Amino acid sequence: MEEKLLEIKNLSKSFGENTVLKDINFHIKEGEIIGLVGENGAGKSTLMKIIFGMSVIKDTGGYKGEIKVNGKVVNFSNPFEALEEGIGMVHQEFSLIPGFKASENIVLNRESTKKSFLENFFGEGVTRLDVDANTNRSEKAIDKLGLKINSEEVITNMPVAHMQFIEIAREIEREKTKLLILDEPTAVLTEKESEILIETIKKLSKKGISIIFITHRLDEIIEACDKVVVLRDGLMIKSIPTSETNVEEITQWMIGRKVESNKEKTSDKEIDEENIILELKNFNVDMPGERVKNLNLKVRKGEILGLAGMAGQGKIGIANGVMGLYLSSGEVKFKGEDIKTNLPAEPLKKGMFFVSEDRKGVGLILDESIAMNIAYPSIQIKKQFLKSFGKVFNYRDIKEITNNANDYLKKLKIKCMSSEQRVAELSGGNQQKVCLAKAFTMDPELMFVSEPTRGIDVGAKKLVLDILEKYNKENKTTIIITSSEVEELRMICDRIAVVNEGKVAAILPATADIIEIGKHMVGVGGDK
Amino acid sequence: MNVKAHINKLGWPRIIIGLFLASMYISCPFLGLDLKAALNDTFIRFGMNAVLVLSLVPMIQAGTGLNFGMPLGVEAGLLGATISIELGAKGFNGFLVAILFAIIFGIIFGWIYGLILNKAKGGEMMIATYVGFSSVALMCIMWLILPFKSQDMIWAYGGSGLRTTISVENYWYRILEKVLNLKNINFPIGEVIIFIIFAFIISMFFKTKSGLAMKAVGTNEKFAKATGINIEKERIKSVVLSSMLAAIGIVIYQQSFGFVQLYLAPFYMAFPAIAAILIGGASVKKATILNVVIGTFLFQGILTMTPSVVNGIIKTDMSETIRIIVSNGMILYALTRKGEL
Amino acid sequence: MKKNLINNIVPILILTLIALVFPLSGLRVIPTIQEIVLRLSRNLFLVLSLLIPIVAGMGLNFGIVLGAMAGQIALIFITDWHIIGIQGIFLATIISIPFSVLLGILAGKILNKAKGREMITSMILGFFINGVYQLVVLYGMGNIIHITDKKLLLSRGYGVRNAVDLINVRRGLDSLINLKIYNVEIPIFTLLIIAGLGFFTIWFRKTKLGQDMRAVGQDMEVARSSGINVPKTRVLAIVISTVLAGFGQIIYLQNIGTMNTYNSHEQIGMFSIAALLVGGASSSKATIFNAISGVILFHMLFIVSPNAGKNIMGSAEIGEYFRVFISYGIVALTLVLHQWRRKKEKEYKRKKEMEAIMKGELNEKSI
Amino acid sequence: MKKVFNWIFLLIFVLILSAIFFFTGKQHKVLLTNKGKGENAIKTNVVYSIDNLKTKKIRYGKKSAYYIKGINHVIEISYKTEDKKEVKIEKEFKAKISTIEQIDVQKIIRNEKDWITYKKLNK
Repeated sequence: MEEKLLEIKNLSKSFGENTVLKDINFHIKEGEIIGLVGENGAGKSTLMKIIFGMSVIKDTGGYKGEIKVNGKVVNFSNPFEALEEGIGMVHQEFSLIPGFKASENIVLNRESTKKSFLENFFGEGVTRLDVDANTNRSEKAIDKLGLKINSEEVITNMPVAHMQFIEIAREIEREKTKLLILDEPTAVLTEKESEILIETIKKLSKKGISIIFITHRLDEIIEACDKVVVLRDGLMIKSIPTSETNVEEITQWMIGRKVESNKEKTSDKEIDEENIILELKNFNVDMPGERVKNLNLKVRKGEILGLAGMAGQGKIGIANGVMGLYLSSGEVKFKGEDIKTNLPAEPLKKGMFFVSEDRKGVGLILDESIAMNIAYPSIQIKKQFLKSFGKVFNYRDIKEITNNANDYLKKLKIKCMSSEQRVAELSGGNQQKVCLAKAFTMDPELMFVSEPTRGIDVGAKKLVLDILEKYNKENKTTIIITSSEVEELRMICDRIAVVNEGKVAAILPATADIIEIGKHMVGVGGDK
Repeated sequence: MNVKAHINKLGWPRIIIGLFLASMYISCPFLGLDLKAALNDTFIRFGMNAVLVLSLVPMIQAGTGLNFGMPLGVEAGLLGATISIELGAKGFNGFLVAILFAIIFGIIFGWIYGLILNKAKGGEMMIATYVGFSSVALMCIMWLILPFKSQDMIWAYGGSGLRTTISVENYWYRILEKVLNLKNINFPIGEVIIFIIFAFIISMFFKTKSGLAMKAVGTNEKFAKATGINIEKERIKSVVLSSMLAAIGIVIYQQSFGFVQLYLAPFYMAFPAIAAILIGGASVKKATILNVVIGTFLFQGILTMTPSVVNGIIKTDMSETIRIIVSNGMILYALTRKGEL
Repeated sequence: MKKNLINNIVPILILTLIALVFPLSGLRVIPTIQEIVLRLSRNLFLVLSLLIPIVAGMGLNFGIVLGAMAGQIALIFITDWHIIGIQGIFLATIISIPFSVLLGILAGKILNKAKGREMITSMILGFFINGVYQLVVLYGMGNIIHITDKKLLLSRGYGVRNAVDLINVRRGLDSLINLKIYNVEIPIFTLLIIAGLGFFTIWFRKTKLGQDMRAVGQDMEVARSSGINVPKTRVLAIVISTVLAGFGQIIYLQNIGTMNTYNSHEQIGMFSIAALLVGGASSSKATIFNAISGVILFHMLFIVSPNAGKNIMGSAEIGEYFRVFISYGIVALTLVLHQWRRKKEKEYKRKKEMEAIMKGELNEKSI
Repeated sequence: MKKVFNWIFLLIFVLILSAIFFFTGKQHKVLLTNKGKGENAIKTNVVYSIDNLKTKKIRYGKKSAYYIKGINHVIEISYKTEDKKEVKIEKEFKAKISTIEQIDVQKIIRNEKDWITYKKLNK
């Protein structure tokens, strides 16, 4: 009965050798709400980028397959063409002009203007804005959402939720908009605000606007959507009406892959459950996109603790906060001793170390040699590798630095020409090993390792994990690993803490069922 | 590496300027100019300016940007020189006294300047320029009211304050040569030696714990933070070091030049020095001793050679105009290069 | 209240300084007012030409010296052609436009390559173009560019003299309509032109292009994603500013009556910017009121300082240097304050956001 | 397309405007001579002004220079005849681009033709 508004046929996309999407097939009818779910890296964002015509896609060789809008095959080379065809998108980051009024934002670059004589010379630019008309149009758009928001309010004075609505209003203010893509619109909202948003979405769909709704909160999917599309590893696992499924099933589809290849951790370590090395109490970290809110966590001495969670839920923020790289507040106790927050030197001196998820940005000085990179923190914090000259100048001891580096080149099998090579020239996996060597040189009691296997090839992944496991065993160093790949965590961790919405949702043994872990990750773990 | 990569590494401006300078040296004999004297001139100016150019290195390395506020350090050097003359210290001792006071004031000024720049992270260069300018104006007042008494420095008849130019003839003019007993040789050996000493100290400094920390702040601030380095402190340190070197640099300049120039003279001091280091291949974020040497030589070479060569060809002195175009063009080029910030 | 005080700290400081020093300067009121009116008519146009790039988020446009040079080249031509009086001024204005537009486009393109450090780049660009200007005027004019009036040239036969006498266009605008109130001469026509520019600025902000500039100024990324041509908008802002600066320089020089060929433009950028900042503007926000009050305060300082210096310290020189110190110091101070305030505001905003989120959490729990 | 047309129109307008400014604002030098030839000469001092500007006096046998602006001008001269009667004469004349206008006052007084000649400026 209804028209197929958007139809996707055999869609595939690869970046170089790396296939991110394979044979995706689904369609959206007029006024339908589709939920799109999948783990990080499942291909959600790539899919959206293709539909919205982001130029990255064209720049990386386009896609295979077919996209039809209203039965017509399209191939957008930029988002403006997508907008022309009636596809609007609300991105995860706010894209509003902060100092503008809501109404000015809603009609941005589509303002109604008054005719002007000068137009004949300078074009549209010199026409005066028709403020009343613009306000009118904005108010109409806000009305369409069924909300009461003052369109004269300046964005900076608005609550976050209203900003989200203004963005949606901006998209539907376009006459043409028929399909709206919402990327994690509820991520910044409280539960109550999310409910209002879902109500709004439903209202819009009744008015004939189709919606693709991306969220990691599965209960919202069930609540709002007509149909859910599940992606995993670039494949479309399922496309099913929500009325025919439930949260548990969806979770299984999302995460359920290697359930069979379950190598369980054989723990022969003696870990004293009472011996707490690190304790976080009411810990907050203001890391953009990875906020930690009132988190409590106890880490046992000698264990490998895994931090799992969906992207943006705050698991990355924990280590960054403890190490003072982002503004944090709350209590941090290390070996029973209070650690001052926001002073990066403090935790380092006390014996903690952090292998950052941002290898190239935080972890390394790309222009420096391997040897210097490894030695840097030890020189600065532990005053190692220094020769003194008349007791005044401590200058670096090249010989020792090189020796130390060569040691690790061998131990960690870092592939390079020599320890004098610039790290920028190394592969991702070897760069990661340099980061680890740097950490090991510091000989810390507790190590944070964030996303150690991100962006490195399969063989190297295994190596890196083995190195960490071995180091933990041999040196009794407590390791806290943050990773988006639960499977990895299950391989080497003793316990896994699932972080959701900035808090620890659950702490499970590594032997726990992967579905169980997954459910905590999507916020439905508790209500069994 | 093929030719293209080599060229890219060197950078077009450097090649063009290098070739331009070489062509000028080559054309010397045809225009009836004395090549030896011309080269000598270049070397003398190199000796005068090298330490001033070197003074830019610490701040660039620490990521505090091009030191457009160099006049501040220069004022410290002027204070050192005037105090030394006031004390009547002559000869090499006088020079040392001047350097000593220059260092002291360099540290004080630099520290305040560093505090200001830390408040202005991200907009350093603009603010540095104006801190430099206003320090010159402030010191102009100081030259008028400071109680200097030396007959060699105050106006002979009436007039308040110090003279605009003070001769160091009776104090430490070309003392670096005199000390080496090289009075009759025109080559600035003393200046070159002292430059080598300072260059060595600086390059050694960047191998110490403190220097390494400073460099880390400059190359990757996030890395530095994660390594527990106190970024603000390192930045202040770099500014102090730069100001101190600028103060020393101007004293060396004066002993070679023969005069202490007060009042508005230091106003535009920063620009030629910055242009020189950029011509030498430095960028807004990275500078080496080699950049200093090459840059100072090329820049001063052009400054000394163009007037005589251009004059030889079209009988016009265009040196000032060429200086303005070359130095500011070079800074402009550096500021607009992609991926610099 | 407190925020207002901090935002206007610079004008308040200067005003206090002037209020304290004025009685000691021994200046009489009426001549001082005359002087201020004169300087207002002389400088305000130039200061107003700075406003549009600020709207577009490009900071203080030191590149107005480019416009000033265009204006001066136009003046050299009309002086050479002996076009005098009001016609001379208008013709110079027209001639300056193509030069200003070309230089403005060049400046805009260069500044697009130096996003985030527009101010220092525009300043260096000013120095650089000054070199080119010297090349053209000091070596090209009378050589390659034909100059009829040999009196304009240096004795060597080419290159324009250091001072060009503008006696024939002097006060051409000012004296067109002139009013005298209480012995204070008011150049009504010039002030009308300046008012015209004021209205133009207000009108411009309300146009589509003005709105685009505001958007670009606040968030380039968002502006781009909404389809605004960001580089073009930025170039336009600079072009408009440069053209206006060209006019401003002509107004300035017709009032003074002589042109220092190689210096008149150099200080213009600096002084105009200092005046605007003294009026309480910052590199991201400036109003017409800032411009007017800035010119008045800054030039009060000009007038008062040397006299005050003489009377207080016994040396006019000290007062003069003090004024120079203040004008440079003010720029440094406002830039530091601005940078620092922006940092604080950002921190404050994040803190508030965080608090709001925490509060939201608590509310949820209590529901 | 319409915009291009408009711009051409505007450009022409500005050019015309510039031309008007150029011609009406152009400064000219006028050389006046008060020298008679032979017995026809009326030996008298002449007071004159052009366009009602400042009045100037030329003694007999002297020259005088005057700067004027624009194209159309009126010269007014007055002198005293031998019987001490004051005579005023008004004449109109045009200025030409890149010339010096030479006015022979004597010829005006004697009401002869060709009292004005144009001398090309040598470049």
